[in-house]
Amino acid sequence: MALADYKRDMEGCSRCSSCKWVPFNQIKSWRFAKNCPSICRYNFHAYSGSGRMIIGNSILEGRSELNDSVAEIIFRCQMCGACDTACKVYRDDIDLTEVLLELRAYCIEQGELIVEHMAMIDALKREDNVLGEPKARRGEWAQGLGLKDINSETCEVLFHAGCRYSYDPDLRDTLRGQVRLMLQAGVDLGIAGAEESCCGGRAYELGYRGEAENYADDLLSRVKASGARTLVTPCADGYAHLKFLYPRMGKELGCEVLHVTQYLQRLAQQGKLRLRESVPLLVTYHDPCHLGRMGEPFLADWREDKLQRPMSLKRSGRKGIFDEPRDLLTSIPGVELTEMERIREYSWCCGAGGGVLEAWPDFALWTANERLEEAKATGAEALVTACPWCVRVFRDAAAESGLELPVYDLADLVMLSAGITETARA
Amino acid sequence: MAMDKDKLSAIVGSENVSEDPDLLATWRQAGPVSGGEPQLLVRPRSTAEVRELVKLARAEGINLVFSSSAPPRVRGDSVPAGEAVIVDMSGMDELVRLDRRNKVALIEPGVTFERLIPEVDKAGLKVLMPLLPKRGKSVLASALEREPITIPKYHWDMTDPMLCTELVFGTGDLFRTGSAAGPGSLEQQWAAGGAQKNPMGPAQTDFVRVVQGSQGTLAAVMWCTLKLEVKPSIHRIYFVPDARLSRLSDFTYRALRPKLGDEWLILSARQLATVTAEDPSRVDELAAQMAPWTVVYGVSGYEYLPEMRVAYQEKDLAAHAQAAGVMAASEVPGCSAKRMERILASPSPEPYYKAAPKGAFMDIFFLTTLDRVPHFVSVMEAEAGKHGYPPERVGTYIQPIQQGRNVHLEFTLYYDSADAAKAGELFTSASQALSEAGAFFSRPYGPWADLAYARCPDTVAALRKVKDMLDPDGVLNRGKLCFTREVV
Amino acid sequence: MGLNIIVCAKQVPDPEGPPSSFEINEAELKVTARGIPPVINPFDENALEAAMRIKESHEQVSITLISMGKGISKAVILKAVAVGADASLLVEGDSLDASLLDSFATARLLAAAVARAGGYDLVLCGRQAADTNAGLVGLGLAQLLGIPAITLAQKVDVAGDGVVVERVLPDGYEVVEAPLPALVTVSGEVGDLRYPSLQAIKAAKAIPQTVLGLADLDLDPSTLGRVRTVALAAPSRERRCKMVEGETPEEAGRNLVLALRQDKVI
Amino acid sequence: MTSETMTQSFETISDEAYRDLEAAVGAEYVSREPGVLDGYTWQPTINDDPAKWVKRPVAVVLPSCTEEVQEVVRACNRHGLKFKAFSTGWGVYSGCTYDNVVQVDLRRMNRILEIDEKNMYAVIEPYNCGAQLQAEAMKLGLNAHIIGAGPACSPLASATSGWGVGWDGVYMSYGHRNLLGAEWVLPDGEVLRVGSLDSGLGWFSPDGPGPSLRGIMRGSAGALGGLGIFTKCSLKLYNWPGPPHMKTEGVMLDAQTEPPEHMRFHLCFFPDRASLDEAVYKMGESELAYIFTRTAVGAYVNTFAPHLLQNVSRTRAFRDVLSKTLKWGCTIILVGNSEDEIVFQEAVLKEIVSGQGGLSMETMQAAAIGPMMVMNFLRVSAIPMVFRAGGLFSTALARNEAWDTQMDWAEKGEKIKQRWIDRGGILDDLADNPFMALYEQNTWGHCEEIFQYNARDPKHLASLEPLFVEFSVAAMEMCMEPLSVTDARLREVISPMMGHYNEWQKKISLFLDARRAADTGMYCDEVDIDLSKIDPEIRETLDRMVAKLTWSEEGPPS
Repeated sequence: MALADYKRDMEGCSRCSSCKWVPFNQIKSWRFAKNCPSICRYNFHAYSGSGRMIIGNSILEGRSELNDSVAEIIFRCQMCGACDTACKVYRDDIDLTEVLLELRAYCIEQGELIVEHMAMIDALKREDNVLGEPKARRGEWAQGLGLKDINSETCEVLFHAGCRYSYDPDLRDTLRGQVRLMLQAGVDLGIAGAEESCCGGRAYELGYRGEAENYADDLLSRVKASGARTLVTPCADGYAHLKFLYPRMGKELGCEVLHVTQYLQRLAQQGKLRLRESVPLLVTYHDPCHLGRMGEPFLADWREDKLQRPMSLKRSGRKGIFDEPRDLLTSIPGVELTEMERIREYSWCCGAGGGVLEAWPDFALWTANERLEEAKATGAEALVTACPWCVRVFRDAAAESGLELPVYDLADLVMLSAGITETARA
Repeated sequence: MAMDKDKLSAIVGSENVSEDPDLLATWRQAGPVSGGEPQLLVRPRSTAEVRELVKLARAEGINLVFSSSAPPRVRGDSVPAGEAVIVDMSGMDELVRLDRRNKVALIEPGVTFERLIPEVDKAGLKVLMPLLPKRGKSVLASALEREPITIPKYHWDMTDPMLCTELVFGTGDLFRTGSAAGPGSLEQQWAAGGAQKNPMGPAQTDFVRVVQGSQGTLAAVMWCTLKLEVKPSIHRIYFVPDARLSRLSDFTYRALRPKLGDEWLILSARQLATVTAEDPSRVDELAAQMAPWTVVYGVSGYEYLPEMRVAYQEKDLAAHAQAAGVMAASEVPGCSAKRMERILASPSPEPYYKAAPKGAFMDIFFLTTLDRVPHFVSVMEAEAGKHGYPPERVGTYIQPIQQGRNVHLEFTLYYDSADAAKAGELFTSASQALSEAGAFFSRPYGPWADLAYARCPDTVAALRKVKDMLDPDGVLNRGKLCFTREVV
Repeated sequence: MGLNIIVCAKQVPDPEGPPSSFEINEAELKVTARGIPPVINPFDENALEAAMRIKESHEQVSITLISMGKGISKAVILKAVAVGADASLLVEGDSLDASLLDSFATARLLAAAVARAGGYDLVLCGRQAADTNAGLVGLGLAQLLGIPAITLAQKVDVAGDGVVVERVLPDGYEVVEAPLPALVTVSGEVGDLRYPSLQAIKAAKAIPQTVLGLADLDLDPSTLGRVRTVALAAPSRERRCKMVEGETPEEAGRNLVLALRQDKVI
Repeated sequence: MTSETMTQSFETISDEAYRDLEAAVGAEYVSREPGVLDGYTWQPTINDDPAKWVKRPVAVVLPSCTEEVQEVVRACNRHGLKFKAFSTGWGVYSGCTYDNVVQVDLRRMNRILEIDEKNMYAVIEPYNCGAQLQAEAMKLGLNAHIIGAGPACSPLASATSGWGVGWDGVYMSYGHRNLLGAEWVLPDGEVLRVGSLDSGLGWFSPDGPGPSLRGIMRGSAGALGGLGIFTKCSLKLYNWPGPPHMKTEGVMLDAQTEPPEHMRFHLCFFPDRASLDEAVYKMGESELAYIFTRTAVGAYVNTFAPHLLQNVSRTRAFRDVLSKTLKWGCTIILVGNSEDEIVFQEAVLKEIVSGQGGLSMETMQAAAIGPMMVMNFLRVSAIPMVFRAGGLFSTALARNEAWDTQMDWAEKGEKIKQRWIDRGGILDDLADNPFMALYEQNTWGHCEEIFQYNARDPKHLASLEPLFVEFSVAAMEMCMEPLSVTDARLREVISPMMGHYNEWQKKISLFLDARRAADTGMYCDEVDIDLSKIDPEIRETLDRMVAKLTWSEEGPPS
C-alpha cells in the first residue's frame, strides 16, 4: 500500500471534527471532552486526525509539499487511535489510523526523518530494542526465576517481555512478579532471554515498515522454535502489534496471543491464581491504547469500496481488551474501581506512544499529566494500568508535575493479593 | 408650517390634517417629558401615504412623530422634542387577518387591546398582553415598545409577541421583516400556507429588533403579525402572599424553570391594591390589609385533559411553594381569583388604573434579574426616604420575562397635584440612583436616555450609524434616544 | 596547512530492508522503496569512517561531505555530518535521480561539485553503491580530477605528502602508496561508521551546508549520460528444501557434509 | 522534497504582515505552512463545488483572547488583508471566499465562563462545543440547545453567526432567539458588546437600550463571518429534569442509555399527512414535547444501516413498508418534572395520536429503541452518521414557518429528490428524508430536505449545483425564503424578491467595515452563477419567478 491508495479515505473526511472529541454520547464534562492529545496541545487543525488526512490529500493533489515542518506535524502524534475510534462511530469508509501510518511511511520513504526516531531505529538495529540498551543484557531480568530458555527447549507458553519491561529497572519487580504468578500457577513458561528482540511494532508506527517486517520474521522464527501454543506478553504495545499488525502483514504466529492481564485473569478464573490478600485501595484504571481500542484482533482487509464494508470488518475499537483487566482488578479483595470519564474505546492516551516520548518528551509528559488530572478528579487513591510505557510516562509525569498519585501496574496489585513477595513499587 | 399643511393635505387629504390645539395638546407633555410642540397632525390611511409623508419630510426637513394610541400618554416617546408633525396611525386600524390554526393575527397600528381581545377570544385564542394596558393602547405599539407580557412562558424572546412587520424606514423605503419579507405578497404567501409566523430575518438581518424599542426614530410600522395563544378551557388564578420577597423569588425560580403556571407576576401590596381595587379610594385601606408581596399566578388546562393538567400543575406548584416556605391562597383582601382572572385578561378601566388613586403617577422601570430585585427595592426605599416620600406611595411590580431569565421591575410613584414637585424630584434622583445600582433601562424614555446611553458609548456609536443608515435626514422623532445630535 | 578530505556519499534506500520493501513496477520500469528510509550508502559510510580516523590521528584535518541526487534527506545528511564532518555540499535536483544517470555522468557531476568545494588533498568514496553495485564512480571521478586512484581500501592513512592504503586482496591485503592529491575507494573492512549522539545530530544543524542545483555547476546537462532501463524484473527466488536423512545424528551429519561437497559448497 | 511535486500556486502573505500577526498572538500560534493552511481549506460539507477545497487563507492565527483577536483584525486592516473567523469549523461556511484572508481559528478560546443557574444562561467562548455545554448544564439541572449539525458544533457560532435549528427547538427554541448578549470584534478591530453587557450590567439582556443591535448582528441566518468575530456570548439554558449525566454505555450502534425516570420516547405513525399535521398542531397547542421531529424512516435506516437500505430498497415490498406504511410519523421525547406531569403528557399524547387514527409506541421504558436512540436526539450525537451512506450530504431548507408549509416543503423536496435519485444523481434514501422540527411548543416549524451523495462519484458531485438552484427555485415558487439567501450565487436574484434585503446588508457591511476587512462572501457579496448546466425547465421557472416576485417601487407584487 502507498499513500495514494488511501486517497479515498482522506478525501472522505467531511471535516466534522468528531476525531477531536470523545464520542459525543460519552462526553461527561467540559474538562475531559476531548480525545486527541495532539490537537489539544498544538491547536492547528493540521494536528488532528482530520488535519493529517487533509495534509496527505493536499500533498497528493500537488497543493503543498512534505517538508520538515509538515513531517513534524505528522509525527507529533501518539498514534493512540482515539481519532480513528471516534471517527468510526460514524464512518465506515475512513481508516484514520491507517492513513496516519501511511503518512509516516511516506515520510520515511521520502527521507523526511525525525532525527530522534532515526537514532532510535539505529539503536534498534544495533541492539534489537528501542531503548538502545545492550542486547546481551536483555534477559538479565529473569535471573533466578528458573524459566525455560526457548533457544534450547520447547515450552507451552512463550513469554515475550518486550523492550521496556526488559530494561526498565523500575519495572523489573513487576515483570518478575508476573512471571512468578504464572509459574506458581504451574504454567510451562519459556523466554528467549538475550535472544528476545523487539516485536518491531514501534518501528512500524514510526513508518519504518521494512524494519518492522524484519523483526516480525525474527519473532516468528522464535515462536516456531519454541513450540509454544500460547504467547503471553505484558507489553501492551507488543500485544497490539502481534494481534493486529502481524497477521495484517501476513506473519501468522500460529499460536494464541494473550496479554498478561488476560492470561492472569484466565488463571484466576480457573482457580489457578488465588487472590487472597486484601488490597484496600480505591483505584481508577487507565486503558492502554494498544491493549484497548488498538488491541483488536485483525480479521481481514477489505479491498472493495469501504462504504460497503461489513461492520464486522470495521476496526472500531470495540473488540479491544477492556473487561479482562477490570475483572482481574475488581477480583482483588479490597480493590474498588472508580472510572474516569474517558475510558475504554475513548480513553485518553498516556502520551508515550508513536515516538512522541523519544522526540518530544515534553508533549508526552503534558499528555500524561492530562490523564493524571483526570484520574485525580475521580477521587481515586491510585492509577492502575497494564502497559509498561503507560506506567513509565505516568510516573515520570507525576514526578515532574508534583501531582501525587501512585501509579501501579495491574500486576503489582495482583502480586500483593496473591502473596507474591517480590516487592511491588509505585 | 402653512406650506407643509398643503403638501401634507396633498398626501392624506385635507380632512386628515388637523391643527386643532386641543387635539395636539396630548402630545405636548407626558410623564417626565415635556416641551413638545406638535404643529400639525396627519392621519394616513395607507402605507403608500406614509411613504409619501416620509419623502416629504426628507425634502422639507419635517420632524415626523408617529403615534398610534389614544391618550393619556405616559412615557413621552411620542412627545416631540420641539416642533413636529404628528402622524396619527390610529386610523389604520384593520384587523387584517386572524389565523386560528396558526395562532396569529395581522393587525394595523390602530387596533387597540379593547378591540382585539374580544375578536381573538371569539376564535378561541388569547392576546398576550401586558398588565392592564390602556384601553385605547395600540396593540402593535405595545409590542413595538417591548412592553412585558404577563405570561412569561410565552415570552421566548424579547421580540415576543410581535412577529413580522411592514416597515417604512426614515429613508422612505418599504421593507418587510420575518417571513412576511417575501418572496411573494401577503396574499401569495397565505395562498401557499404561510402565516407570517417566523419573526426572524429576512436573511441575515433582523430589522424588527432594530425597530423595536426605537421609539419611532428609525422606522414606522404599518402592520405586524402578533403571536396568539390558545384560550384555556380551565383557568385558575392563585395568590401567594408573603412578607418576604426572597421566599417569593425562590418560589418563582422553582416554578418558572419547568414552565409551570401561565400568568406570573409579583406585586407589592400597594401595587396589588391599585391593580385590584374596584374603588380607587380604597387602595390605601386594601394595601394595608395585604401582605407586603404577592405572587399572582395562573394555571390552565387546554383542549386535552384540562383537569389533569391543572391538577398536576397545582400539585407540583404546591410542592414548590412548600419548599420555598410559602402558601397559595384563592383570594386576597378585596379581590377574588375570579376577579383577578378578569383583570389579567382586560385592558385597564377608565380612568387608567394608575391614575385613579391619586390622580397622577410616574413609573420607573427597567430590566434586571429576579435575584437582584431586593437590592433595587432597597435603593428605591432609601431614595424615597431621602426625599421624604411616603413609602406607601410607591408601588412595585415585578414581571418575569424571557421565561424567567429577566424581570421587568417597575416602581410607580403615586402622587396628587400637591406632591407633584416632590414626585418629580424623587423620579429624577431615584432613576439616577437605580441606574447607578445597575438598572438596565432597556426602554430609555425621556430622561433615562441620558442615563442609559452614558453607560454604553460603543452602543451609542453603533446606533448612530444605524440611524444614519435608516433615517439619514433625521426625520423620525428627532432628538430622541441617543440621536440628540444633528444627524449627518 | 591542514589536510582537506572530501567524502562522497550517495543516498540509497536502506539495503537492509526486507525484499518486500522494493516494489518493482515492471510496466513503468521503476523500483519504489516502500517503508524504508534512505540511508548513506554503507560503503560511503565506511569512507567517512576512514576519513574520521585520519582526522583523529592528524592535526588540522577538515572533512567535507558531498552528496548528489534527487530529494536528499536532510536528516540522513545531518546524521552523517554529525559524526565529525566540517561542512557539507549537496547537489540537488529532480533531474539528478541516480537511477537515470550513468556512472560517468555521476562522476562528472561530482567532479564539478568537488571543484566547487575548494581545495582538497584526498577524496574518499565507497567502493560501490549498495543499490547499483557498479563501483565505477570513484574511478571515473579520479580520472576526471586527474589524480591517482586506489580502490578497495581497508585502511587509509596519510603520511607526508602521500596516502598509504591497505588494499583488500582475496587472501590478504597489499599496501599501496600514492602522492596527494589522490582518490581512494573504501571497502567495508575499514569498519562501520561510528554513531553520533542525538545531541551531536541536533547540533550538526550548525555545520555549514551548501546546497547547489544543477544550474550552479558548470556543466551542460544535455551532455550527461543517461541510463535507459530496458526491462525490469524481480529475480525469481527459488527455495528448495532438501531434508538430509540419517538413522543417527552422526549419520545425518555425514550425509550433510557429503551433500554440501556435492553441491561444491565446501 | 522538491518543489516539483507542487502543481498549484497560491497567494502568500508578506513577511511584514506575518510578523504583525506573530506579534499579535505569539509566533507559536501563527502558521503559513501550506499543509496547515489546507487544514482550513478542505471544506466538503454543504459545499457544491466538486473540488471541495475553498480559498486557501494566507495565514492562520490562534488567538487566546479578545484583545488578541482585535490585534489580528487591526493587523489585517493595516495590511489590506481580510479575516475570517473559524470556531469548530464544520461546513463550507467556515471557509474563506477571498484570496488574502487570514483565518482566525478561535480554538484556544474554549471556555464556559459562567453558568448562571438561577437565571438560566451560560456565557461561553467560541470553541466550546454543544456537547460540553450540555454536559455541564445537565449537572445543574439545565440543558443547552444543540443544533442539528450536532454537538461538535459551537453554540456561539450558530447563535451569533449561523442558523440555530435543532430537534430540541420545540423546547429550546432557536440559536438567535437564545442569545442574551455577545462580545463582538467589529471589522475595524473595535469591540462592541451587545445588550446589557455594554452597560457593564452583565450578560442577561440582549436588546437595547432602545433599538437592538442584535438585529444588525444577524437575522434568521447569521452573517457567517461577514461582520466580524464574536468572542463571547451569553445563551439561554433550559430546564433539564433528567439526571446530571445520561449514563450511556457503548460507542456505536450498540450504545445504550439508562432510561431516566420521567422520560418517554414515542414513535408515532399516522395513516396520512392530514392526520399527522392535525396531530402536530394539537401537540403544539398542548405545549407538549422536549424533543420533536418528523420521523424520516429512510433517513433513519440510511443513517443507522445504510447497507441494509441500499439492499432492501430494491425490494418493492419492503420499500413500500418503509416509504409508504411508515411515511407519516413523528418522534417525540417527553420529559416530565414530576411523575404526575409525565403521566399527563403521555396521556395527552396518546389522546392526540389516537384521535387522529395514529399509533404510538413508547420505546424508552418499554422497548430498546429509546435507550439506543435517545442521546441521538438529546445530544444530536448521531449526526455525523448521516455521512455513512455516501460520505457526504447536503441540505435544502426554506424558511421556518407554519407547520403546514414545512410539510409542503417536505413533499416538494421529496419530488425533486426522487427525480435526481432516478437520474442517479444522488443516493437513494427513499427520497422522503426531511429534517423537521417544531418550535417553541408552538405550531411553527422547520424542514430541510437532506440528500446524501457519494462524495467520490463525479456524477453525484455534478448534481450539487443544479440541485441548489432547483431547490432555490422551488422555495421561490412556494413563497419561502430559500437557503440560498446566504449564498452569493443567487443573492442578486432573490434580494429583489425580499425587499432588497441585500442592499441593506451591503449598507451594514459598509458602515461597520469601511476598509472591507471582513470576508463578506457569505454575507453580502453577489457573484454570477453559470446557469447553462441547469435544466431549461428550471431556468424557465426561475425567469418566471423573477418576473412574478421581484418587488416594484411600490413594494411586493400583489
